[in-house]
Amino acid sequence: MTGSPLSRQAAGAENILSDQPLQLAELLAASHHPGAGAVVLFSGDVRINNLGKEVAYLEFEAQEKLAVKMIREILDQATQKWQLNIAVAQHRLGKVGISECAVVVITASPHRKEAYDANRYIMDRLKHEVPIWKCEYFTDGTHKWGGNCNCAEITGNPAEHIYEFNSTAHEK
Amino acid sequence: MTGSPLSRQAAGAENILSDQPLQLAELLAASHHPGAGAVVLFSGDVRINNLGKEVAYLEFEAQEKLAVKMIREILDQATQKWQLNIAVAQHRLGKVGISECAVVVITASPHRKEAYDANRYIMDRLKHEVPIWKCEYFTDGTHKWGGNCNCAEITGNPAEHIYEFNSTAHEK
Amino acid sequence: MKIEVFAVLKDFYDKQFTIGETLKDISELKRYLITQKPEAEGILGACRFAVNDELVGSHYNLKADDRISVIPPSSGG
Amino acid sequence: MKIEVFAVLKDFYDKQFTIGETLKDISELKRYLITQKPEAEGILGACRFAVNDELVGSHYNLKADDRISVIPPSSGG
Repeated sequence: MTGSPLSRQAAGAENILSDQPLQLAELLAASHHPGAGAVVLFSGDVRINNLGKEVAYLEFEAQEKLAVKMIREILDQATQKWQLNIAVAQHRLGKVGISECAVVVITASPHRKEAYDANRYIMDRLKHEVPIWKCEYFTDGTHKWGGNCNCAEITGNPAEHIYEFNSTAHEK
Repeated sequence: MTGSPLSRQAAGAENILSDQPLQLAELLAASHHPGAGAVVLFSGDVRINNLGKEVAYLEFEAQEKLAVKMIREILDQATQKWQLNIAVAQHRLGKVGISECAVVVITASPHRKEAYDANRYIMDRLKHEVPIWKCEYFTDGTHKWGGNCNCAEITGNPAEHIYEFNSTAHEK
Repeated sequence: MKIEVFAVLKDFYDKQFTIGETLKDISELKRYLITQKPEAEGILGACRFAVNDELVGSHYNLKADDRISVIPPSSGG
Repeated sequence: MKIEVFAVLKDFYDKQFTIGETLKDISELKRYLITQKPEAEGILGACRFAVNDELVGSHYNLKADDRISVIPPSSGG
């Protein structure tokens, strides 16, 4: 969060990983900034259905130290690249129920294009790169470890991803 | 909001135009949906500076009946196009202070790409097409009617806009 | 017919006023408004028009009891 | 060295275990793990490795007291 002289971290954003429900309203309320004309919040919620089956709940696991470090780096890089006023991300760990928020990303910038683009970039890298895993528990009693990132099957390299976000900005 | 069988309007979203502070936390809390894996909220806030001058506050005015009708149409079209679970927009009228929210757009969909794209599309059309105007009051005592949309100077047609959102989807 | 103007147009015209003359269509109304305030010609060229809360084109035929909104370019959000 | 595995790898290995053998680098560790559980070869090919909470490449030289995380593809959010 040290990118721009205008940037800061929202209050309550210290806990990047949390086993408690994420406080979206508080995070959002803390994410307005006099220099920012645009605030974008993304909430990744647990859907009731996936792979044609009804989901009971998800369970998230992380390599916590590495995950926190990588999320901080992604936020810092996005802050620099888009001159953000605010960049916040939080991810749930443990059991998360239907319609609950599993991950939240908030970005704020003077104009709206940057806030949207940066938000998407952060989510995209978070999903592909950060060591957080979900296990889906279905109502039929089965469960399945999520494999959202199967880029390596295509790129042949676990460190090389195919991003949704359409930009060359992912090169580090 | 009649687009998808899954779609509905968030509670508290009835007042598309309001002269009272917008209740972002309540709107967001009402915008989680069991079928939606992604919720995107955009808040257009009043910035403290514009055109190199310090802003004291903004004042918004609308052709209210037409504005409400057009926002409903834009939300319906976005809901259809992206099969949204939820699409909500609210805009302030009257005096709005620094860091206050002037406009909020919330979109929810099964996957994140659609929620981001639809949100941006709604904001983009709202800014260009909907008869809402802002007057900026500066701390130096001057004021200026906003002219964010000057597309007609380029297109030669007040009904033809140049959208930020990169899509052919704007054709009606 | 009743006219209502918005935003920057209020610097040139009353917020609401009535026109007694018979004007055929929106194009003629636009010319009428320019005649009243030649300095508004630029902004009027960028305006849309609504009749009874519906956007209309320049060939819309005006009726005596129409309620017309003169709509400058938007700047919401 | 201490090994910790995550997510789907727990179907193949204990969550945490110790390896007494001397292994030169990450490539050798990967081969060792495949020997232990040949059915994990596919997923191991998609894994990254971290040593003491830092991502490392396959040529990283392992030390006896290293703490290694075996990291399957992410699926957060």
